[in-house]
Amino acid sequence: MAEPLLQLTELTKHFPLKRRRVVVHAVDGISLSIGEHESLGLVGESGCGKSTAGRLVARLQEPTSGTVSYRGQDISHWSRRRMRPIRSEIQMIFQDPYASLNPRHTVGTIIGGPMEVNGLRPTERGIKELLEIVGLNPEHYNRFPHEFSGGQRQRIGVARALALKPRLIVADEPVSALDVSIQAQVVNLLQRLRREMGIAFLFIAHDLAVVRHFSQRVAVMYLGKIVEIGDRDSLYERPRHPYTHALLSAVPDPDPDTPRRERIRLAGDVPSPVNPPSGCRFRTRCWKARDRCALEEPPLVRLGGNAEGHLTACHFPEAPTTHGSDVVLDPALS
Amino acid sequence: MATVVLPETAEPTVTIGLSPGRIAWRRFKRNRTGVFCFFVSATFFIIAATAPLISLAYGKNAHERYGYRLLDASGYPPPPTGGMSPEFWLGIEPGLGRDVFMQLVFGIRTSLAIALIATVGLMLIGITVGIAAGYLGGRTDYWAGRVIDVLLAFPSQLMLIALVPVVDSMLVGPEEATPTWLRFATLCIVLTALGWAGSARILRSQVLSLREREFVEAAKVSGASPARIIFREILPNLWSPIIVLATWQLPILVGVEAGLGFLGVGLGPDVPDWGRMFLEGVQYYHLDFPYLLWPGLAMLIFIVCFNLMGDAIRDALDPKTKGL
Amino acid sequence: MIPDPSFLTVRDLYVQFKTEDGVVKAVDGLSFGLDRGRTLGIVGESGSGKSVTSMAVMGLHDPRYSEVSGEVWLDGENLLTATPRRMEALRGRKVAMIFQDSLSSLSPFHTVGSQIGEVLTKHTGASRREARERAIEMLARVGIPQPKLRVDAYPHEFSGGMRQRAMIAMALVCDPELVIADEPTTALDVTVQAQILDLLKALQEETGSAIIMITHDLGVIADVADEVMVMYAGRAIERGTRREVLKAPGHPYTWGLLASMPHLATDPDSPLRPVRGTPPSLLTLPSGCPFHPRCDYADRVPVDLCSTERPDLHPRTGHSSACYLSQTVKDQIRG
Amino acid sequence: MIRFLLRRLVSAAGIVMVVAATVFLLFYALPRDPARAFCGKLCLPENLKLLRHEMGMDLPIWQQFLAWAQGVVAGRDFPGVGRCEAPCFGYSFAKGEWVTETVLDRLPVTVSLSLGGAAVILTVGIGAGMLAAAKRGTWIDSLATSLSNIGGGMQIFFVGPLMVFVLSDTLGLLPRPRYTEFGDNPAKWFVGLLIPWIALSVIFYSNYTRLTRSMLLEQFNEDYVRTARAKGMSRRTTFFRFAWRGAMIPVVTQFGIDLGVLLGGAIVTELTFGLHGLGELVTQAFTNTDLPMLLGITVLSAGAIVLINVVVDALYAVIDPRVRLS
Repeated sequence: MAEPLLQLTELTKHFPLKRRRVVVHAVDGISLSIGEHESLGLVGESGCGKSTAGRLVARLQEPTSGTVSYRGQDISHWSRRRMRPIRSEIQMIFQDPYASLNPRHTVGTIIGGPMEVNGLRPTERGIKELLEIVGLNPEHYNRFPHEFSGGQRQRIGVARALALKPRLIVADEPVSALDVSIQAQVVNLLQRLRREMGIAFLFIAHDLAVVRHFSQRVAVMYLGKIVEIGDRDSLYERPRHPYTHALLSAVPDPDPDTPRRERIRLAGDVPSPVNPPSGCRFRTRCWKARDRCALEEPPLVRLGGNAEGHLTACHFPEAPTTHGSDVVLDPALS
Repeated sequence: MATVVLPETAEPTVTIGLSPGRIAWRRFKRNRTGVFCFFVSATFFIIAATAPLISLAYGKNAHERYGYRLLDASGYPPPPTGGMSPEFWLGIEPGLGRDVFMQLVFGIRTSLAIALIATVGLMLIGITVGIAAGYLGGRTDYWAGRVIDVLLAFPSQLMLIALVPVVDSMLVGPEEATPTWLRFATLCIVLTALGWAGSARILRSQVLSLREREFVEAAKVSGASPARIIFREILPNLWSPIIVLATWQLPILVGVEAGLGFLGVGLGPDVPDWGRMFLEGVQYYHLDFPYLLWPGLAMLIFIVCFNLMGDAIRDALDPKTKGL
Repeated sequence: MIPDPSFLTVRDLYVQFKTEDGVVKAVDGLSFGLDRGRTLGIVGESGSGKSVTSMAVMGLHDPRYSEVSGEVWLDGENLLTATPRRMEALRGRKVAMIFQDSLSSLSPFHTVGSQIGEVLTKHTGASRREARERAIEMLARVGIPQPKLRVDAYPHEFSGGMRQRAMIAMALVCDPELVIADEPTTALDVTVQAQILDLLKALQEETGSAIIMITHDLGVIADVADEVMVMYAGRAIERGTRREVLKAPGHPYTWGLLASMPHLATDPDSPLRPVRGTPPSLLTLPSGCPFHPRCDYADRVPVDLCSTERPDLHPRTGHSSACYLSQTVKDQIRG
Repeated sequence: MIRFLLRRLVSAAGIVMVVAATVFLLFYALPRDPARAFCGKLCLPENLKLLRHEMGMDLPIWQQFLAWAQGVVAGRDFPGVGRCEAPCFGYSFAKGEWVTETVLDRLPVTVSLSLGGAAVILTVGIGAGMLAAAKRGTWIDSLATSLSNIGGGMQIFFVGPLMVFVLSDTLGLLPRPRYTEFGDNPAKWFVGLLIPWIALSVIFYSNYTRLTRSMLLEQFNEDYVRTARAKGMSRRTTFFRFAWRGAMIPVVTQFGIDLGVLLGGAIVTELTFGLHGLGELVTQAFTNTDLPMLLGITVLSAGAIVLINVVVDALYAVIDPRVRLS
């Protein structure tokens, strides 16, 4: 297999909490790789560490341990100066279309900024071209962010990321703040860019349906760990981890006639990442948990019957189907 | 057909191509109270700037003792107007018999000059410390915070009085007489030194929240240097709080400067000064109330108008406060 | 005027806000009805006027900044003409509301228990002790573990899902006949969203109250609504039962919403088909059908009708969409 | 809570010590020599030397400071004057009095002035603010707002004489400001301080009116106030039970600052009304180059300011359960 574009190995990020001598285990030893032109989806509930993982890849944060390798080089502790040659190759798209654009700059300045920083002369023509690529009117070059709607702002953010001709884009929940109809526009735009420009994506989202549309491979995170990773079809059609099952069963479906696949209602919320449960971190909400789950942490391995590259971290995996389960753990519903 | 994304069709209705600053300016222009107060405040500054010209036109200056012949035996001008006449518009000063109008005009000149310089000075320090503490964080932030804490714990009036002679003596030898320009400098320095902590604290918190904004992260991802982030990304967003803080500080400093004059640590008896007019006015007011009234009214009008203008600016910069 | 027989009837509701840029027509002539024990899903994107509608039904708009006209009949009583005192007596007792952001919508200064209990004290004159007992009972009913301990906790000590449960407990403590849930699950994770929706359904079965479920998510609609109303730019553009609207939608905007929403059953490799453009500004609505600038089929309607005349819903109940396209053309397009 | 208070008190003591040390250093940077000033015009060198020794001024600065600090904590002996028990702030050679005693003697004047003033300020300011917010948009609102704007432009050395001139000299409604011991005659104490209190409240109340009003209006837009309305709570209940608490936090902050200003900065006020409090004492100490007195009053004021801050922080936690004191 060719060398992956990006390789994360046992990547860990702990945030010390002030005053109290505890740490938040935001990301706790995740390993994954992204190949050239590939889109990897990273999904999980809020607080599972998926955004932190993205920020580690974009080198906005230093990992506590583990490595981020880009094209075979370990860049996890490189200084800003040393990063310079490859800085333009890893770009980021942010979640909040309002906070991610400086309200005091024009669209032209916002998109031209990264070019200036990297010693490229931003030309009006170049910027207008970029605006056209992302589906905005190039005449809006001199306007300010407040004159645009959320969806248009997100396109400006995409144009800024494209300005440096990146090979990898970390997209941190790029569509979750947008309205449904706009969301699809932006997903399609990103899809087109990926195909036409061959950009690889680390696509972070909480919406499994969107990720399914955008990524060839998907990793599911829970409390700082990857609990299941695999090719899209394999993961969505034959998930093995109970948590993946629960997530899939909770995805809303607008078709009232879809045959009911399964119904799993987990009790409660994700435990605090300050003090994650021992052993398997999902055991506190898992209907299959037994003593072993508290003692031993399940390794992320390929289970019998799984496709190649489909890894699951579970002692008592579910059957490879999305039909059948009907688990209710919520006391108010039983 | 709708597989590729089509260009946006619906145009936003906001006026096109206006920067947030220009929009705020438009909004400000619509506020009638604000504009009126802006002109009143501006008038004060014009009076201050053109005081010598006014003196020339009026035909009198601030030093000469014009009215001693009009004062009674104990040195008071004729009540109840304090000697107002077509010749002496606002009457004459008790005791020395100088022209009150000229005293006031030149007093405004000194007071506003000191307040303005001190405002600029303390904003500069406040901005520097605020940005340094907020952006660099860590140790810098910790020590800046402690210094601010201590400064804010000083009883301010007392420290102002105590600092003036200290700074004086640092600028000239102990036995030499203090020239006026030097005392002027001292007052500016002291007001600045004791006043920056509040602004620094507020700007620091602003920088802290700006630092976490995604557009700063976007700049970092593109490899921007800290200097570029501070000057290109953060500073442009600080102008609003800086303007608001400055318009809030200036009238306060006018008051504080007058308070210093009132306490006798002003510029000395030869230099017309708003504060010293109060000091004398308070001594004479039982018999010559107008002498206290004129500086009092002038300062009241200035500060109220400047504050109202500041409010209008604040509303223009932050439309969310509208209607409050 | 005799109201319709249904439990809740809203007729010709208009809500306008005066802003410095002009008058915003947030709700522009809206009519709908709802029976006891049923759930009406109101779906629309931000700015479509769905939340404004719910606030108008509750009588929560500040008359100084807004103008509300029309009729809101609840059980034979017009809420828009009711006295403030009467509205206070109805709110929380007969009509209750569940808000979107549970952190900011619960008072940070009071315990969860006291916020639930005070509804009871206000409307039934229950003693403090009774109110507390009932609050504990309600917390248990909405599935909050250790309700006796949690009753004295503050909202910020709860997780998002628990807060939303507490909010539901607060809304339901007086057994209201109408519950308005304004995006109750938007800020929550999918697993928690599913819990909350199930809980609402279960509670509705117990109490038989009517629910207005406001959401932007068609998936939520498909899960809980009996009837559906789709809103666009302050107007209802389609109305019908859940099945009618989701399976045989009659308005191009509803088509667009359905086509732009990815779900697990669609082909993941086919691109989504979003509505093009952006929603209009409520200050300057397009003439005619407010959707026509974004509509791909406006040219299939003769004589520029779409850009000149405003289409309306069929006034009676039943499946109806505010669109000039004839059924045959629609069938053609939908293939 | 107790741990929080302890920690804050320790850091407060630290800040006060830093303030004291700064004043100490500043004083020695002064171009004046207290010993020479005290010695008089015809001062013999050996007298000056002796005096310096008596005043402890022949030691290095840091030793002098330590001796002073030791006096505060444990008491200290003054050669030729006597023993001074802790807390000893030293001996004023200029006045020939113990600093602690003199300060305690003057303290009631300043405290009466400040606390009485603060009470009037709070009542008038918050009251007017609440009224303005409740009657938003009416003439009451406009009146309260305009009055507060005018108050914001006033200075005590203008309002004070103005009120004395109008209320006592012209109308004869109130006696001229004058301090009487509360214990001697409470009524006289009250009447004598009424004009200064009102004058202070004219200066300061505007902040509270504006703050209370704008904070209350902001609170009316809060989601949880809307929730309360949706529960059927009346306007009055939402006002007093929900909006009020959130609005009070910035008001408490402002009050903490102003109380510090009132206590530590009574100089101008006392001078304006001719009251013999700490402010007057400190100006005297300053002209007499009386370091012990100056230090004593500064430390007392700084201590008051820092203590008020601790109390304000603790109050936050009482008002808002989200504030954690750890």
